[in-house]
Amino acid sequence: MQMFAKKRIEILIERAVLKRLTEELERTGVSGYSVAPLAGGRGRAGRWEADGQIGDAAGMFALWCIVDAARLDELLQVVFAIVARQVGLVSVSDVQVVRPERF
Amino acid sequence: MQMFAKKRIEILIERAVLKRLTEELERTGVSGYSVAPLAGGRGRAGRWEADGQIGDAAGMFALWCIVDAARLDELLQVVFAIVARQVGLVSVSDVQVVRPERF
Amino acid sequence: MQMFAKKRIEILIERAVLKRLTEELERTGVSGYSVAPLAGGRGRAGRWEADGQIGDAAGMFALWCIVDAARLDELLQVVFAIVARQVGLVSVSDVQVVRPERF
Amino acid sequence: MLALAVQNLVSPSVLFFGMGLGASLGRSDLSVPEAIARFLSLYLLISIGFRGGAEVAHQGVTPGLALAIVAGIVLSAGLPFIAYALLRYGARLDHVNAAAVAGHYGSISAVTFVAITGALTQLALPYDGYMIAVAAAMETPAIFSVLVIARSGQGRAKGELSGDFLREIALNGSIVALLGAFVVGCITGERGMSSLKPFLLDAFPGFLCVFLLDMGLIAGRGLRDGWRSLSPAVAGFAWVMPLIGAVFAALFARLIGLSPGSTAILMTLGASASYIAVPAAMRLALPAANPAIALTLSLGLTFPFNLIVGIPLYIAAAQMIAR
Amino acid sequence: MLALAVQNLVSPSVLFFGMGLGASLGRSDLSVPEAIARFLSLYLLISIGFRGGAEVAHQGVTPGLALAIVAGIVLSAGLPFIAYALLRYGARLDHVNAAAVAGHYGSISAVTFVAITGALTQLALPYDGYMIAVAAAMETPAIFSVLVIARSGQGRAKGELSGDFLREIALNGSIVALLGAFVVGCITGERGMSSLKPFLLDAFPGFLCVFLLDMGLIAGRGLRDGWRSLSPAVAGFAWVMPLIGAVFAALFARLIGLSPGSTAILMTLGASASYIAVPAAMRLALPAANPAIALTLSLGLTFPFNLIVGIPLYIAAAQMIAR
Amino acid sequence: MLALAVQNLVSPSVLFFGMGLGASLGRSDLSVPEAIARFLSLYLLISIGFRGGAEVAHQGVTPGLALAIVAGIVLSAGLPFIAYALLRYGARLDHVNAAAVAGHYGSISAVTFVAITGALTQLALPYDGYMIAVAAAMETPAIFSVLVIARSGQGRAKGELSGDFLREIALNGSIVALLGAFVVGCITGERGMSSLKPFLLDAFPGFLCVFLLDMGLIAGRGLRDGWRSLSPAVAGFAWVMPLIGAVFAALFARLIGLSPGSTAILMTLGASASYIAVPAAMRLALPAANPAIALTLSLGLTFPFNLIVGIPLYIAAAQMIAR
Ligand SMILES: Nc1ncnc2c1ncn2[C@@H]1O[C@H](COP(=O)(O)O)[C@@H](O)[C@H]1O
Ligand SMILES: Nc1ncnc2c1ncn2[C@@H]1O[C@H](COP(=O)(O)O)[C@@H](O)[C@H]1O
Ligand SMILES: Nc1ncnc2c1ncn2[C@@H]1O[C@H](COP(=O)(O)O)[C@@H](O)[C@H]1O
Ligand code: NA
Ligand code: NA
Ligand code: NA
Repeated sequence: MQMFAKKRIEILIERAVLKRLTEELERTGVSGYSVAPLAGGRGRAGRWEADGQIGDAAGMFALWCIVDAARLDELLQVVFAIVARQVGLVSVSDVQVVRPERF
Repeated sequence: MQMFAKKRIEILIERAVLKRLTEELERTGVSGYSVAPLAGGRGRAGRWEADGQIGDAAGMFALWCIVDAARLDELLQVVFAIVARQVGLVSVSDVQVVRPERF
Repeated sequence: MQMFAKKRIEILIERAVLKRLTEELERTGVSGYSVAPLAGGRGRAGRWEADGQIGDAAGMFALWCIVDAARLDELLQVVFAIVARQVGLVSVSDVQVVRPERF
Repeated sequence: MLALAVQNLVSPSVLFFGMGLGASLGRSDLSVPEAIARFLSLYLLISIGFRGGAEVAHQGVTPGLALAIVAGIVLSAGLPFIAYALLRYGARLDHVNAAAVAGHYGSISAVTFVAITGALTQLALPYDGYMIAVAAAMETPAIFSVLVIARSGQGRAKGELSGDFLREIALNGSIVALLGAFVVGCITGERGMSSLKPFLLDAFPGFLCVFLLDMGLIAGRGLRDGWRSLSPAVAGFAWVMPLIGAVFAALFARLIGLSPGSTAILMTLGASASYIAVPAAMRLALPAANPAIALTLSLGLTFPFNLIVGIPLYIAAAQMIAR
Repeated sequence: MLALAVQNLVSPSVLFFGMGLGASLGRSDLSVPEAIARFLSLYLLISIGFRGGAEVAHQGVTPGLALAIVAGIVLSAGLPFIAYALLRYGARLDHVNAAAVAGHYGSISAVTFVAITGALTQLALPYDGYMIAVAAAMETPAIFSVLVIARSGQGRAKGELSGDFLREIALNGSIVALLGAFVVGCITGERGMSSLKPFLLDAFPGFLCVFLLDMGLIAGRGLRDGWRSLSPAVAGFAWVMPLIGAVFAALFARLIGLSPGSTAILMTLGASASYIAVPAAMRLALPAANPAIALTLSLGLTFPFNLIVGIPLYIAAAQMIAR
Repeated sequence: MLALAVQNLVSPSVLFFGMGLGASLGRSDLSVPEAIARFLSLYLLISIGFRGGAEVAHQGVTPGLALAIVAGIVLSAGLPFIAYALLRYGARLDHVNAAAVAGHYGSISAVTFVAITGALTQLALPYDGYMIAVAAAMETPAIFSVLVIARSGQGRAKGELSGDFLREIALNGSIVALLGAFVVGCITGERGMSSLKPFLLDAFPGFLCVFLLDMGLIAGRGLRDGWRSLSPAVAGFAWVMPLIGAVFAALFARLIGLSPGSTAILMTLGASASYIAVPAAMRLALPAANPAIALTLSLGLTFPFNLIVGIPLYIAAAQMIAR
């Protein structure tokens, strides 16, 4: 099958901020995104675990978004406007898809 | 360590169809696959969240499979035969592994 | 935005061994890692599902760690010392990040 | 009848449904974790099934059982054709979505079943314990009718009738839980019930409230995201179809001579729409259908309609119709 | 008073908290799944809210209610300023973290509320059912005070007061659950309570034990990872601030003429610190603050302090102060 | 004895186990969410532990306690050697897998413990409350015996005895939950029990049914995927080993003079195999072992064997053996 190159942005983000991020992404008109729960991790803010958390703020998610390379910069700007001040991490990688018109 | 290039197929798929996909993958003789739960997302079919879902159909998963490049096309065919009509997404990326004979 | 190339190590690992792995990673001084739960999969040891598992050993996780290429080999050594004998899988891919000094 | 409607309206479970609805329409981030929602639905099915079985063990298998099950199956298999016609030619919904929605309305809603039995108990109107078996029997026939409807379409959608698919439908987790618990209840009867009473019976109203809170949250999400895509005619279907289903059920109930209480239950089953077992089957059989449409109709419009307007109406009618 | 302290200390729920604390300080891998922890906190809020509502339905809305709510709001809005001053100038905590921690101490802890009402019931000291409404009213005002404090800082952190943010705070899931259940309890009263009693009332001490086991586990994790970063002065704050909060609350209670029981509750609310609703607001308003500091202080130090030392003290004081 | 066997067979919990077994052998997609399964196992351990502790608080520490614990430890440490010999030389299982399975059979099954105490209560046969402490003491010694066995192997597997590993085993979450709840039960006694009774005692049979449904599902999955890889000899081991364990336990019980009820319990503990705490230790100590083998044997074959054949047998034997 013929494959077409796209970019995959992955954002690790706190539960409290997830809704803002998805609303902002929708406003830019991304074709879609996916969110998966994290079970724990470690970063500059120390170590954390999802198990047992009782607060509304607890927990982090990995959100990823497959987009056309042409839109990458615009989206990164949007993402950083929200994520920069928060606990989190943004990374980009290359992927290939079959139906390029979807992204 | 010496690393060897392989392909990573990632398939976002509905709960209702997951079993069919894994059975089909096993039939092709893939060496393995992994499945992770999604918490939500957005696509052409709109936005969804895993939380609170009460139906047997609710929920999506990310399934990925590390395979040899030589088998990529065959597997994509198998995958698309199942996934094409469903809500979902297929993408491919490059990875490196240490023990190439496993895949 | 200017992006910088890094490596992403992904390790699929059993619940029973996760703590050892994270402690070992912390000892090497990695800047961070993230852990996500798996819902199921298949490998040489057969098929498994997270649902319904009652034992303390049940379940697998995907742990990933974004690191500088210069540290890749050292970390793979540490990882393999723990994971080699266990059920699991290690793979490496390329990613790009915005703030290279964090890794 | 109005008194019952009002009383239903201010029962804790309906109020929790309303609270969920309000919270999600108001965009609150209140939510029930996925694992809990799945557990609650398992718990409800087990509790309903077990109680039905224990009831049958107590009452014995009366001759009406087989007749009632046949009536239920025919009803569940027949209603999708009416629903499809209404949606397709009345509400101008496209072929695939009309077929998928029709499947939901042939099948039944377990929580609506709970609501009607609760109302009957409050009114001291007796009903047959085997009606839970009738409810279970009505879960799936609608799915097969949908396959027939889908095939008759202009080739735009094709259903599938492979052995695998039939097995997947018959062994659907929800149906196995309901029927399995029914069988366990039949076997262990009073004795089993006495040990499980605190969990399955006494705690039931509490678990039900949390479940209905969750249903309200989901319904609100569906209405919020989906109301634009629902034409008034399609929305209207969600309030008309229950009445049609109830009328047909009443005819069948009269025919086989059900008691007033059981008649009211059969009418409610006919009037209610599925949101647990059928959606999964529709994703397999009609992947091109938009699942949000059926969910929003059945959960967001038909379910509260039945709770508030329908059930009092069905009970009043059943008392007039049945001997 | 000592007798009550000892009795509190050996109550199952406190012992389960201790067990969790010990397990996680000893690095056991004991844990409560995330979905269960989230459910338990939803359950507690619903149970507390519903019981408060049913109590108000029973007692009627007494004139004191409005006054008590105003007192609670002023208290919740005022305490963060005192807490900030103590932390910033007494304990030399940096501006952002001092502001974030201060927000937690203006707000209240639902589980501490449960503990004080339990102790009062045991002592047969009556209190007003509407105090749960006061507790709910004290959840959020502190958040707005923090925004004021944050703005006044040397420009290093800026809070935000957008409409979105206000909506997010007001519609926070925990607050909606607590208030929603309160309203349902008000409407359904005795009748609702009788059907929900096994789940919401009888099972409550059991669920509470599991919740406190979990709180112990989290507190232990926080203390283990965080004690190095807590200066003695900051740690001391966690034991001094409750007393200050309680004193102010006692003044307000005296002013509006609360009964001894309700006075003890208001003092406990003033003395307790939030760990459910406020942390989420702080992540949005003050992302640069380290969430572990506030959590460790409120859960690891203040919560056990209130349970063991505080509550007996507040009750004794309330009996002396109130008419 | 037969009557008890039949009665056991038609108890709700055994029937739910059978329902789960049937559902997963029939490839139904019925499942219990992971978080719920983990919670149920935590709940069972806390409930069992707490009740044991409350019982000890009630009965006082009788002199037999220490002796019974020593007997349990010796039994748990000794049985793996017998099990290993049977598996390795009788059933020709490879070294590593034989060692790992042997570890499971030295340890005990909490749910089987519940079943025997339930049967004794039904028969009005008294037993000592401290037997839960004996059960807890038997959880881990087997793990150390496995390490000894593994080292003695032909160098193909090496166990490890680092301090970290010992700590991980001793602070295993399940053991901490069981022992912690036991201690809380001891301290709070009757008073604690009365407040926790609805949750920990009354609701227990219900939670147990869901847990056993889940165990049936898992056992069925194991049997479905694993029966090919189990030789008849290895499968036979799962029915022979319980009898051997029970015989040794009977000898010890006679030696230390346990009552008939407590003798039956010790025999059941000896006969049962672990599937909660030991598997995790085996993944660390013997990663090369295939975890599916031990799980399928202990959950799919030994557990139902003990429930249906074993327990009635052990009770009958205990009544003959003990004074
Ligand atoms: N190098 C890394 N690789 C993978 N995940 C990371 C890394 N650094 C941080 N994270 C994740 O991002 C979260 C927040 O990081 P931080 O903002 O540095 O505290 C952590 O809890 C981890 O889940
Ligand atoms: N561009 C995208 N990037 C990441 N995930 C996507 C994207 N588009 C769709 N998805 C995911 O795939 C699911 C189904 O997409 P769709 O079939 O377009 O409705 C969505 O709910 C998302 O979880
Ligand atoms: N080729 C593969 N692609 C993705 N995941 C795999 C693959 N092989 C194994 N896995 C995952 O790694 C786990 C352990 O594999 P194994 O050690 O081969 O049993 C499996 O249960 C899968 O979750
Ligand atoms: Na229907
Ligand atoms: Na306070
Ligand atoms: Na044993």
